[in-house]
Amino acid sequence: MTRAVKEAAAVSNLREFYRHFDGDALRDALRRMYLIRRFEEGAEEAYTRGLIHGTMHLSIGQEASAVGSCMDLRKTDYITSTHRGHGHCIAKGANPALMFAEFFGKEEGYCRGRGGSMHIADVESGNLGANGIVGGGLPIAVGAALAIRKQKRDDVAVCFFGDGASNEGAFHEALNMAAIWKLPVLFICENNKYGMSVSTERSMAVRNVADRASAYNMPGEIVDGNRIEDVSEAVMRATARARNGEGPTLIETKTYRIRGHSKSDRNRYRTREEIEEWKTRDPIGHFEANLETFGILGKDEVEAIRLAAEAEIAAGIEFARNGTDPSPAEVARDVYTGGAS
Amino acid sequence: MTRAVKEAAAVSNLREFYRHFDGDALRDALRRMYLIRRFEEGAEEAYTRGLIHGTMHLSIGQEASAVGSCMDLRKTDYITSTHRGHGHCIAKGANPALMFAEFFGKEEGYCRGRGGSMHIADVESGNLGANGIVGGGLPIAVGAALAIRKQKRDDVAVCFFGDGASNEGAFHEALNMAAIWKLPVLFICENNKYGMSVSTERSMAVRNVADRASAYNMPGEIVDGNRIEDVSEAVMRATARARNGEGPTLIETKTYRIRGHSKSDRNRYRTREEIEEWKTRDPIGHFEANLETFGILGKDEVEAIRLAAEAEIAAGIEFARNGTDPSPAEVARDVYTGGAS
Amino acid sequence: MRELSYAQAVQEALAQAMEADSRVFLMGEDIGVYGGAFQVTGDLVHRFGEDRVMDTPIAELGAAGVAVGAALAGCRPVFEFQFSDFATLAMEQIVNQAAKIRFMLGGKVSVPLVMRFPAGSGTGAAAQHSQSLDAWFAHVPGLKVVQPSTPHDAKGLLLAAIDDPDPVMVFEHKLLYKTKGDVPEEAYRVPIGKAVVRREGRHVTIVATAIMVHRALEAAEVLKGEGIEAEVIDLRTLRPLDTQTIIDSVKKTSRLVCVYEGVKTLGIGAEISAMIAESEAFDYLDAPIVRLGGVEAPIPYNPVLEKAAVPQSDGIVASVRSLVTGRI
Amino acid sequence: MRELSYAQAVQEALAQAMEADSRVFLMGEDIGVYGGAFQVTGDLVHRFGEDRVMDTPIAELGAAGVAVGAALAGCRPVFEFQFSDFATLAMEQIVNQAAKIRFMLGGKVSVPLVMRFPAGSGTGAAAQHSQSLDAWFAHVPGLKVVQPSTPHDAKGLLLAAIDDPDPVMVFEHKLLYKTKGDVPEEAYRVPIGKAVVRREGRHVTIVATAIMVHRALEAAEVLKGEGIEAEVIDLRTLRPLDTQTIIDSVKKTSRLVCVYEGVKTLGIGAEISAMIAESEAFDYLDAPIVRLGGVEAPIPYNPVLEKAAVPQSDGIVASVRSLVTGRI
Ligand SMILES: Cc1ncc(C[n+]2csc(CCOP(=O)(O)OP(=O)(O)O)c2C)c(N)n1
Ligand SMILES: Cc1ncc(C[n+]2csc(CCOP(=O)(O)OP(=O)(O)O)c2C)c(N)n1
Ligand SMILES: [Mg+2]
Ligand SMILES: [Mg+2]
Repeated sequence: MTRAVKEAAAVSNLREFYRHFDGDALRDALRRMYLIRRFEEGAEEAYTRGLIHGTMHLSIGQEASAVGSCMDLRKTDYITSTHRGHGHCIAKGANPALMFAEFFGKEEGYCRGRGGSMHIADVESGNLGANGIVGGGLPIAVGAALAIRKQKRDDVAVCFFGDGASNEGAFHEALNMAAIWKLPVLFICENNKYGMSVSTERSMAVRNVADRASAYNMPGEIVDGNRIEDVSEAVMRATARARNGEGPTLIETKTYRIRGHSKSDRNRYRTREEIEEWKTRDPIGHFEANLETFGILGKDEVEAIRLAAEAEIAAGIEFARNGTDPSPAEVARDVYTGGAS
Repeated sequence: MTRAVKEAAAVSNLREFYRHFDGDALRDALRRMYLIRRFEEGAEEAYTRGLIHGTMHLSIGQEASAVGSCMDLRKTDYITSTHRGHGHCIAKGANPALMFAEFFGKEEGYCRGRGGSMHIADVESGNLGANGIVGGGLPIAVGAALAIRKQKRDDVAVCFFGDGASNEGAFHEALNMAAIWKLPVLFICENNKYGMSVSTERSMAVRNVADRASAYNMPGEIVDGNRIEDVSEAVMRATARARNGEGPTLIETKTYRIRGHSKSDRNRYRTREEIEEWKTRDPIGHFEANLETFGILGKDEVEAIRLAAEAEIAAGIEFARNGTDPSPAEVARDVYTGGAS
Repeated sequence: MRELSYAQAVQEALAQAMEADSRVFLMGEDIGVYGGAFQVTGDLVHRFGEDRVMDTPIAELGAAGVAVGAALAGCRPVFEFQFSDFATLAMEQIVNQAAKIRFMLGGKVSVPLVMRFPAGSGTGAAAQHSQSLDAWFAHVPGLKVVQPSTPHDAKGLLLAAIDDPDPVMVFEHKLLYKTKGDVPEEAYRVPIGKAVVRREGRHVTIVATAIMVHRALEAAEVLKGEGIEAEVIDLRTLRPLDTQTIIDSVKKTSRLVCVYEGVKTLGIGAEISAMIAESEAFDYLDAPIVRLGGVEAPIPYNPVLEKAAVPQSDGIVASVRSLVTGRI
Repeated sequence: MRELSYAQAVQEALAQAMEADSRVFLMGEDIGVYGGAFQVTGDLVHRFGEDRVMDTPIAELGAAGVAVGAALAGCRPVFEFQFSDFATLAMEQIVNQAAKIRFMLGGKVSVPLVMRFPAGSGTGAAAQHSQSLDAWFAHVPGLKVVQPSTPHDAKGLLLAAIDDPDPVMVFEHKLLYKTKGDVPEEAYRVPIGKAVVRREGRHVTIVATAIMVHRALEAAEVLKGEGIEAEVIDLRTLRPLDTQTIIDSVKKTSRLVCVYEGVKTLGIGAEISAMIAESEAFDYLDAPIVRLGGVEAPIPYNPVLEKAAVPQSDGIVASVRSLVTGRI
């Protein structure tokens, strides 16, 4: 059997996700998950070594949610991201080298060194930006979806946010407007159980963020956020609805951040056991195992993808370190479009 | 039969409302409804004649909601009110003469002429104030309920707001906090079908504001807001729950404002027929008819109550017109408690 | 020339902008069939349809964010706050997002957003509906802030704001909506960032904004009868400030009075005064710089108090007189 | 005397206030078991329990409103914003409600509310986590605004704020949290509304706030070597302003430099400058009034740019030197 035929045979019995995407797409998804993981490990190390300043929020453990959400998106579809936004950025198509350049504060960075981790963006690939304000991206995504409608495009806007963000008024206002105007927007809540130190049990009176969808007469779907198939299939259903003019969807991906909230976290609000337990549900391990079991990728191919990701990350860091420092004379540059200040 | 016995006999077959309240309480409720109606008619006339400046929002048609909500409250229970707050103020026990004094901008007014209609308050009777900001009172009521809890009182805080206000982020944040902390607060949404000119059909994707209660794991009750019995019984159930430590309730009173939104309204967003239709469901007429049918009040007694209310309103306007004008030299008075500025 | 009211001038600018550019649309509370709380949008919804004159729910933060997102994605939203006071609910989107996105993203995007703020006191609407918060916005890099005082400028500055690739905040004074003035029919622009001398004089410079321009001009007329010739500058743009026009005037007159409705402390006059005190005009100053701003209190409901809370023309006359007298 | 860090001093004030008055409680995001984003509340939750050290959901507007309501109903809430930038979400409750309720209700109630705002740049947290918005609050009658620069004042001003019957906004600079200084153990108060002269001098007055006080003192030390004696005033309270202390100093030195981290335009220095320019001190001025404030841009992420965006001590030295040179 040729590889293509083997793939086809193996795939025919499989669920939608493995039938919808071809081998290249699946390989690319795994590659992106590795890129995210290694990117964040690399960033973490650089931060610890004092090469990157500020703070950063790592999404290690949440890669399936980011990649599964973006796999089937077009370049012209928008995403809005969060303070925990590295994964979304890579998943939507950004170049890790240019992200590192940003983290190192270089002119080559996506934001010319002005934004850093919390404002990482790649407008070219449709990422309108991470956001330092919890919930800040919610209405912005609705606005992008409104623009799509006005421009008569059939693109969608995908809005990432956390469980904690769903307690902000912006969540309520954004979902309500998206619903009454039936806009093509997906609200993807990455519920990692905590908003910083506060568990969802303490911050909301319902069990699931998706339970809130009914207040907007909007479908609310809950998926295992550590299984890329589950995430991706839910997102595909929701994008189809959205492109079809049927309005917004709220999807809740149940996941977990393995690292602390940010670099200052002492993990006082959760147990070591909980963290260890979630490590056993690693989204990359899960996906890899499936790809191998279903005969879609061999061990050697997986290994090659991993190594390539590692090499790309190492090269990206090298690229970033050699980047150009902005000049202090340009501190007030790009405040206004015309250049006035 | 003595009157008391007659009352008792008539009442025994009646619903809870008529059994819970004695004749005095029912008479007082009717009196308050008349006071509200006449107060607003008087204020409207004074405004039209140029005696009162600014703007005002009349609640004519919504009297049952205000009075029914406050009938069973204690003086130490709090209410927070809205821009359409005259009814709540009178229902909670304020003196219309001092309200008029406020509208006429006099020192004798509840706010010494500094607040006017939109900030009418009577802290003595537990009214923490109307609010010019739609949704502004929602979190404040939750805070008052938190204080009640901290002070180990079994009082409640009753928060009035409109259908339009339920689209504000403050609504979401306030209900969520009340729910997670199980605070003794009642959220009473007076759904009069419009937020200014925008109908609930256009401003929310669910049919009822009460449908949103499930997002907070909170009971959501819908009542006919023009029937004082319905309102009052729902409120009594909710206060009982709240005093008992069982947490907040969302009550939606379906009602209608007969007058325009404010004095600048040209009623372009609704039909004359709709207004006429709602006039036939007058809450005062309904209550009066019931009181008479059930033999609780005679026609003559009703008449006496109405006349007394009219006399009280006329005297109140007279009192107000003769009030003291604040001195311009005191324009910055009461900005700070100590008097510093 | 044709006369229009200030509100009509704003409406004409909106209509012309929407006609000329399909990316332009309006958002706000009750701007559709109601015509806006101050009847500024009037019947535009009937002319342009509900998609371009969009009533929003009462949700200022979210709606402002929708405008930001639409601007980022290629539209040109013009957002009406029903009262400028409600901007307090949307500062997050205005200040953290609209004003900063371009900078934070290294200049890769623009946010062509216009927000209109009916502001000021005098309508008896009390403390939560009468604020003048323009100084807050003028403190924020990334925003531009204009404040037209005439129908002519209301139209021209708004059209310039809609053209502008960056977020422009337009403060409209509620008491001016019904004032009338000459307004050309064509779609002209008044440049953002340029003050204008409304009246020439040589004894004192009065820099005023919005309705205070008219009170300053009234005062100047009275002062003229006393032999005091006041130069009146209409600031028009609060950010970026037209420093040169003010400096030139002060160098000529040697005295400066700033008149504005916002609270005196840290109102726009504080900036004008400080700018002059550190400029080349400092050496020309013959007298202290006087500021007449709102009193240090919320706006009261009572109409007499309400008037006492902000500068009136007799107060301007008295201040200028005592500043100039004996020093001419 | 015993040394504490600024963060410890704040924490001690909170603990002492809670011990002394059962009405006092704390609200904020992650102030409980997490100990606060800047570890200011630390272990207080273990000492006082979750009812008095309340973690709120991420809902700044609502939580601020809860604090207002609790204050109205007899409590004494002390509210922590995780970063001062997030106040943009709560301006409605702070400005329309907390600041105005007493006035709007004719003096019938008070709102004894304290809000704490970790503010300022220097931590690499970029444009949405580094703002200095203190001037906005100082523009609002009904609020009081303090900004301690030392551990001693951090404790004393906070205790005074908690005693105060009106809403007091406390701006704490993030870079100061780890700085140390003498802090008495007992519960003392530093009066709101009083500036303090940190260093006496006769050639120039430098009025500074928060971390700029330290940079100004460093600059003064350098300037001393050049024969320039700078008087350094720590403003401490932004509203109400201690005008007399500044006026007296300027009358002595004849020159004024204001140093603050907020954006230069309409930052607190604008008010200080304008206040002096209209005061009796005007006639004593020998030179323009100089303001050193934040650049007209959001705070950039890159650390070199971030430093360049706000005054540093060498910049203060250079400014003072050029102001004074040849004029002593
Ligand atoms: C408006 C606002 N409030 C608070 C913060 C501080 N903060 C940053 S992330 C975070 C927790 C967010 O929780 P969640 O939305 O669940 O996202 P997660 O961090 O879990 O990915 C908090 C409180 C902020 N950045 N913005
Ligand atoms: C924050 C805010 N936004 C807008 C307004 C203007 N406004 C005043 S009342 C009102 C309608 C409120 O509708 P609803 O809550 O249903 O109350 P109703 O007027 O119907 O009693 C609006 C838009 C306001 N006062 N505050
Ligand atoms: Mg989370
Ligand atoms: Mg309504």
